Amino acid sequence: MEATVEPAWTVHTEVFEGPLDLLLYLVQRDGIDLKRLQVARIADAYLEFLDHMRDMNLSLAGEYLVMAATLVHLKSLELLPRLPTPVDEDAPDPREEFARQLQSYARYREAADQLERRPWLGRDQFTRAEPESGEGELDAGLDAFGLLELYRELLAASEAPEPEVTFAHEVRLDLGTAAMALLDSLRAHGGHGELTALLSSLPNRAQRVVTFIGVLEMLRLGWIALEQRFHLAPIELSVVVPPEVSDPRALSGWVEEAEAG
Amino acid sequence: MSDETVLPFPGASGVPPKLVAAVEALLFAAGAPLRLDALASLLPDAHPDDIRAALGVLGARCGQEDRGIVLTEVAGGWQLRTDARFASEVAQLLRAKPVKLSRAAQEVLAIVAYEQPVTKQDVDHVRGVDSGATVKNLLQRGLIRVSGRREIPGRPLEYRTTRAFLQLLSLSELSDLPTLEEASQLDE
Amino acid sequence: MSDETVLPFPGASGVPPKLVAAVEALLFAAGAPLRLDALASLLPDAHPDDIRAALGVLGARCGQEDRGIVLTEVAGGWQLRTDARFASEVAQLLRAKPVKLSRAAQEVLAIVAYEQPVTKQDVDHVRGVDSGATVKNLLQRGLIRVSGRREIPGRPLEYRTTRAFLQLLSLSELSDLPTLEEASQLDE
Repeated sequence: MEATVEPAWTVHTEVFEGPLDLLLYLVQRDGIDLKRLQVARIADAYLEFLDHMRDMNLSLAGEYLVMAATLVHLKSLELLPRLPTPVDEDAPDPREEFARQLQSYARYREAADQLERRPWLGRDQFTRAEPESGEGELDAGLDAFGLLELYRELLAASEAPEPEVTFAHEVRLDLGTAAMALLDSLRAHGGHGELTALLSSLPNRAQRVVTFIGVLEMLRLGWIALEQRFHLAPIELSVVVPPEVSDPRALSGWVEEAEAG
Repeated sequence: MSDETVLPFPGASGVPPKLVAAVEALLFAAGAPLRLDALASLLPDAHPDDIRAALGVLGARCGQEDRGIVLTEVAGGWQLRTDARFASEVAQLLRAKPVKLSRAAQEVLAIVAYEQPVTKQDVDHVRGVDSGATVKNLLQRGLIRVSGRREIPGRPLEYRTTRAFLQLLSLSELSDLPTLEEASQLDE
Repeated sequence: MSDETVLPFPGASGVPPKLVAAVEALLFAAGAPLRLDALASLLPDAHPDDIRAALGVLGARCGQEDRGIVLTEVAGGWQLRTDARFASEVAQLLRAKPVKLSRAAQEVLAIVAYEQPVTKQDVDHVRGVDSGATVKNLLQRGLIRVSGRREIPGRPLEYRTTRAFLQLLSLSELSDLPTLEEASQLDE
């Protein structure tokens, strides 16, 4: 552990992965022995480093300041006169816990270094360009999180509301059904209903458009009547033909015409 | 095999062993045939004649009894292939290799998983393309099932995911799926 | 590499040359790692011990200076890969950007690898910083996966490393990870 000749302030916080990383750098730079719990030395080095950062008007992430507060607290424990007997034998020394956390982080960092030194697929070694797909058991190719990410991508991509391309398709398939469903619904409510309420009860825009076209068509055929009592008043719908007269085929005929036109 | 230069004593050819190795590595990784000029541009320090000689050494060595790979000169260049002696074993291997779900199947599965019960129209709407064939494929594979009909005009079929779906993704129940909130928490 | 049997005179091993060739052909065709039992079922006439011996012969031969392919024991199986000596040439051929992981990603991966299953909170605690973005990145790259939920309040997601992780780091199985105790730079 040799002290670096570089002044500390040439190191920016961005190069550190967080306060623990910075602490390990300082521990190594100053040759501090964690086992001897030299918390005061660590705290001083850390606070001095933060001061340099502040002098250079570099902004510090919140966790660096939280760590500074923790270290000041630990240092204060060290400076207090020892009580003759510990208040609680079982209470862990917070300085020991701090040292343990730092050591644990150091171990994982070293482990990360060891992983880095292995031969990596796609960096050091390569496999043969994938031969043709097999015919065996199913492989999802993603896990639950991958599925969620995919779903989020799809949602983001489909922000634009209804795909207009499927519109003509829906008209052709559903006009008769949509109109008859509307008639049934009106009859179930005494033959009357309010247009906007009926349309807004439908699940999507395509269905609403199809049903609205159905309304216009049934109006033309004389199956229903529309009434608006005054400007901007609700539009009332009422059924004017008995059930046996309203034949959905009359509506599909209109669709064929529309297709031809 | 395709190069007739027989080199009974590999190493006696005067070709640097590392060049033979480099040519083997490149042909192995490429999969598709590589032309001599492609090899030459990837190995700028080697003289094309040496690369040709290295191909000769490699070909002679691959042709030996204890090797399962042969070097072939095809229209597009040079390619490593499995020795025809092992054609039936290789065919059997490919039959046992897993089938990967297509991107389309993954997408439909994602939508059904998170929006179930869904109709085909719902799926088409999110994906912006017709998903009929993919829905059918997933039904055949048992990853989704018909769970009922939606009570709207046309009474379209509704779909849900199956137990096989949970098994495929190593989930014990649907509530184990990560939620949208959890995904956005990780975004921060 | 993983088999220490040194066979200075190929052919002197007592393994039928054709079996070594068959194993090479199958590993070449598979691309992905093949398990010993998969090889055994594809080569029903060969005794598993002979197949293991054939893998030893193949591995020893692949490691030679004039060979560009290495035999790696990875993710529970055996895989042929290009020799790391030719990494830059092969990457150039494949137009592949070499795989890179940020320092943060390496740390999170190490923590997940040694402590699995872990929650994001576990990782945050060890590193002393929020690791959400890094966890998400590793999930997207398929190096870690959601393995379930921890049955504590909030039922946080638990993560494990994947087969892709083993393949990336050329590990046969998780127990091949170097022991964590060896890895302390602060303990004397």
